[in-house]
Amino acid sequence: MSYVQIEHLSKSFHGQHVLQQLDLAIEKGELVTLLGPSGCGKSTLLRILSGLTASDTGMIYIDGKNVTDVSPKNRQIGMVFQSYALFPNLTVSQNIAFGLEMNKISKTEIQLRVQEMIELVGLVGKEQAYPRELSGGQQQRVALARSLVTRPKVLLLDEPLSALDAQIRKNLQKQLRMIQRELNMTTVLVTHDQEEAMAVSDRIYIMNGGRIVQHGSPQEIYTQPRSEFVARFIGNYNVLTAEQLKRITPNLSLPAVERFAIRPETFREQPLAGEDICLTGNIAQVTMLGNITRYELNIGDIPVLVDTLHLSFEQEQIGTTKTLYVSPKDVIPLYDTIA
Amino acid sequence: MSYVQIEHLSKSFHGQHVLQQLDLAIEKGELVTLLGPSGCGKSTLLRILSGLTASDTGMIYIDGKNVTDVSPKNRQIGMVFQSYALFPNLTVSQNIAFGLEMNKISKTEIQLRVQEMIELVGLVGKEQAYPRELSGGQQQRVALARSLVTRPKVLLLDEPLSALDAQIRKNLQKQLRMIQRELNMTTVLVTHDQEEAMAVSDRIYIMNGGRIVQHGSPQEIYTQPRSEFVARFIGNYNVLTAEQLKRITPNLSLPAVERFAIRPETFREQPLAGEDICLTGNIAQVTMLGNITRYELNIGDIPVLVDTLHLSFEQEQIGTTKTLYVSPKDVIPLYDTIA
Amino acid sequence: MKRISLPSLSFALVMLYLFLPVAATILYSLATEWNSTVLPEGLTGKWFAELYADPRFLQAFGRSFLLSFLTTVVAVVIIVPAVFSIIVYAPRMERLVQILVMLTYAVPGVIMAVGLIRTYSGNGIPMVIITAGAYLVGLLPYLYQGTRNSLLAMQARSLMEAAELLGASHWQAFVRIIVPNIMSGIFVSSLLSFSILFGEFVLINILVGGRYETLQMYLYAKLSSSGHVASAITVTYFVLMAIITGLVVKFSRRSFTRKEVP
Amino acid sequence: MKRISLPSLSFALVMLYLFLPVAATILYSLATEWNSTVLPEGLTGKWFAELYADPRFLQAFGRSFLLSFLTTVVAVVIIVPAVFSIIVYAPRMERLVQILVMLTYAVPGVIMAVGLIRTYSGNGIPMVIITAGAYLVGLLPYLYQGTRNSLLAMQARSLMEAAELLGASHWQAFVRIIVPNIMSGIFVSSLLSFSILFGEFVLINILVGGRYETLQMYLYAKLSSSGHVASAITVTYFVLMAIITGLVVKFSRRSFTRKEVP
Repeated sequence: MSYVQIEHLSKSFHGQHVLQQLDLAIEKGELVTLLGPSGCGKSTLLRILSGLTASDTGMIYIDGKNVTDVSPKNRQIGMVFQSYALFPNLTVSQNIAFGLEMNKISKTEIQLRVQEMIELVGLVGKEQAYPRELSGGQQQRVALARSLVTRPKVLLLDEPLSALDAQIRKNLQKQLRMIQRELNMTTVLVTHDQEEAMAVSDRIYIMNGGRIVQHGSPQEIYTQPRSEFVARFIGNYNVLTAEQLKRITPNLSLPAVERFAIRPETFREQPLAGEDICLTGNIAQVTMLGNITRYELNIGDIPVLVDTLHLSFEQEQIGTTKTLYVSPKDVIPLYDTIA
Repeated sequence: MSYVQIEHLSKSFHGQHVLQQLDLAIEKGELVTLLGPSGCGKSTLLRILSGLTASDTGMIYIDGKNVTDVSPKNRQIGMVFQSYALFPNLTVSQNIAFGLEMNKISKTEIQLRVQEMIELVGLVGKEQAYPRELSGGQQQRVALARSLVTRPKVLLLDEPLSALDAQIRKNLQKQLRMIQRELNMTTVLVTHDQEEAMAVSDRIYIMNGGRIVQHGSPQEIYTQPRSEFVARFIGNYNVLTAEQLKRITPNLSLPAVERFAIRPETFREQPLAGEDICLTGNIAQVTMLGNITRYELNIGDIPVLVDTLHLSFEQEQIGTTKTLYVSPKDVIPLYDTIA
Repeated sequence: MKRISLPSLSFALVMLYLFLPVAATILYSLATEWNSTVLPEGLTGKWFAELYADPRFLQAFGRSFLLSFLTTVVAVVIIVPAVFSIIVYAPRMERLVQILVMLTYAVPGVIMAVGLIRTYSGNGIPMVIITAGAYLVGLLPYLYQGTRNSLLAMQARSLMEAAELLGASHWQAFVRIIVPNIMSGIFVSSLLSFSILFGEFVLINILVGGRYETLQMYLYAKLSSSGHVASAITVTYFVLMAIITGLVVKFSRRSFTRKEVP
Repeated sequence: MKRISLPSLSFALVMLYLFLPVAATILYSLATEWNSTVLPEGLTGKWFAELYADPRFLQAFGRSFLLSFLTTVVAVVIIVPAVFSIIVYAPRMERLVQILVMLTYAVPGVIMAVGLIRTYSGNGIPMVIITAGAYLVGLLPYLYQGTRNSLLAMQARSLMEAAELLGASHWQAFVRIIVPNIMSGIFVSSLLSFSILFGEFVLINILVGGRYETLQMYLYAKLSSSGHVASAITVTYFVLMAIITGLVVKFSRRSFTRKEVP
């Protein structure tokens, strides 16, 4: 049995199915992300895991113990809320110490552990500040410290970075991952940001409409999407019908599915191996996206996105004809038609 | 004189300088972006341009006319607010028609132009819907149509996409740019998202602390940042001190500045030309970011980020030694030490 | 969940505390005789018949209605645009207005009456008008709250700016955009104001007294002469208030502001 | 900007309308004689001296203070936890509570008195207690609003959940987190409640009358005998209310909730 195990979990609100027969397994020390568009049920799943919301059916096991009916205060779960939910009347130290006081830890040990945490999250010098005096990023780190100091079995993060600016968000992603690894903390992160999910996760569960539609390592999910939904949600995949693909590469033997996906970054100017598919098209649009230059190519009448690194050369001009190669193993058949 | 010209504009709130001696010029049909972190004054500049806020000093010319003291209703400016500010008591059609009615256009022409706009922004079938019945993306398109239908001289967009999910945001960016080009509409966009700015702009003005710190095409700004602030804000530039750079490439002759920036995507595995700088380091971390795989290399004790396209090969392992080449012209001297 | 029991219980107790007197009053207004028994000895409609046949009652009712209705209309016409101007164009004055609102809460009728008699009596203005003026100030808190909340919920400031940029004058924007959106909120506040004025007793009694007998004064007079008729008046009053409350509940649900997604 | 003139003007008029009577009352309380002249003929402190020497005044003041203070304390202790439970654990009941609040606004003192006399008189409970009970219900709207706004502003629900996940019981979370944060809001509502009760006249007069003479009743009695003394009472009252309003303004500024960035 895994460290955290969820079996056949269902939940309805006012007759609407929010979660449907979910199964989920998380190993000790893993950072698992629940990724999906808003309204897919990911936050509800997190709240059920914390005990703040009750499920309709299903079982939850943590560390081998059935906690399905255990109250939130006895589940040994740490949680960082989207709004941080810091206590406005307490200082940074007092916020972090709160959980330890509730668990009747001795004064001296509280002091020790709070100081340790403040150092870990880099808030030295802010001990006596009130939450309203901190920036968003600092508040987020207080929330993290407060939920970690009680040494919970599982840490839950509900879109913890969504309220922050892009620059700060990327910094905190890194810090978060570092701290999680250092403490070997079993962690569940909820987000709708696929870049964030790929940057920090050991494994990702992709959710849509209250179901898990695919799970695996970021690498697996990104390179082997099973459905059009995942292909479009996780990246900028070109999704082609079998008929379209047949038209541009008549000789390729394809599995009998309706749609195929090709990542825009797998196209290359030189063939790597003999069996590479050769495509020729006109450049219809060029967009510079920072480190990536994105070309929109018309191959026949089929528009295809191609990503290349943004190097120092001149960009190719609209209208130019371009020949590209793609390996047959980068043409991904999409098996699931639903979701 | 440019189509829109702003000269020596200053503004203080409660004794705090929000804008300091700004100069700005926008040509007819251009899409110019004001890009900067929150609090840099970009939204205030937009409000002054619209006439909703008065400036302390400075002049504004639109189409050769001094409009500094012209009231908002007579400036012929269209604006899309961050919150959309749709009229909740009016339907989509009525919202779009409002500006035309105020300008006493004939009933038949109003009908014609409203229908045209509804088709342009792709809201056919939603004419009789109320704003509350629309999704965020649809509301955004109504706001756009409403501000375009009066054929303003300048269109102002105040973070128009910031409330939307990533997927919808990218779609609407494209649509927005298409419509702007089709109508040849002089447009000023305010955003804090550098990717958005690069994807849609003809030119970008980067603001920080109430000043313009750099302006130019996305390509120019991205490849030739003048300061550390811009280098870090616009991309994931490696910023090295002259001393650090000297240590890893002792033979390179450098201009006499303190800091240099190197884009992570300009490193390559093969040298392109004889003068390319050769660097060798150990891989300290590998992160998959979708279409990009990011390596953190330690060259000596200096950490350097390297971006490569995410191809189908195995990722290189942490600890592996790697040799990379970078062209001397991709080592950008940072002249402005301030900002 | 077990937790709900505490509020449910206190809620039920409050309801009981409030509605026991209502039930007793209704019974008493229909009772022939009710002295030493738990329930009345018989039921009759004669108290109501007697009441509705009394021209003094009808006149008092009419006066109360007229005074409350006209004052409410005048208050809405004056206060709503003023609150709008403050919220949209001078939000920093809100603090001052809130203190003012607080003050009007803190000055009760009897105290107000002393000042008003001192200042305005004997200078030719009828005291009913003076009273209506005092009522106007008394309505300030209620109309201020209602108007303010409606305006903030609809983000009136952005809407005004948007309308202006589209070429509308302040007046056009106010009439075409603001008014339709705050209509239902204002209507609710007006009904509330009307019902508060309809029930006012102290000020009108001290300032005007028998010269302008309102429903409340009539009731006060009847209290000592016939408990049954007084109860019948009270029941009539309850029915009127039930209708108004029903209207309030109905209209406070109808609103153009965006529904929040749970 | 020119636009400000409209609200400024209406604000100034409202202030004048409110403060002219106050000024007149103050002058009258200090005037020796003031009949046909614009300003009084002379100033004197004798009306205040006379008032403060009257044991009936001091007793009436004490009774008003005691009744208002005790009722407010009891109301806070009962209503605040109930509102907290509803907002945090049963938000769907809010609708019902709002209708209840609306009803208590709509039921004026005289009407309430009729029902209360019918139901509770002659069963042994002193009418002062019955009156206090009615006051308690009357305070519901004010305390409900204050408590509700404080709780929503601090996102009480998330804070309770966060505290629970950190191992706190409901009671610990309420006492350690919720109470300190709503303290200043509750204090403001309590002062408001106190001042409203302190000024109440109708209910206590009808239900209890001369057996428990409050400040308002004393003032009412004095109105007919000596205008100068009545004015002196009113001025005393204003001073008390000014102090309370000052406290309210001071405490409504002190708040732990996050400052909004403009």
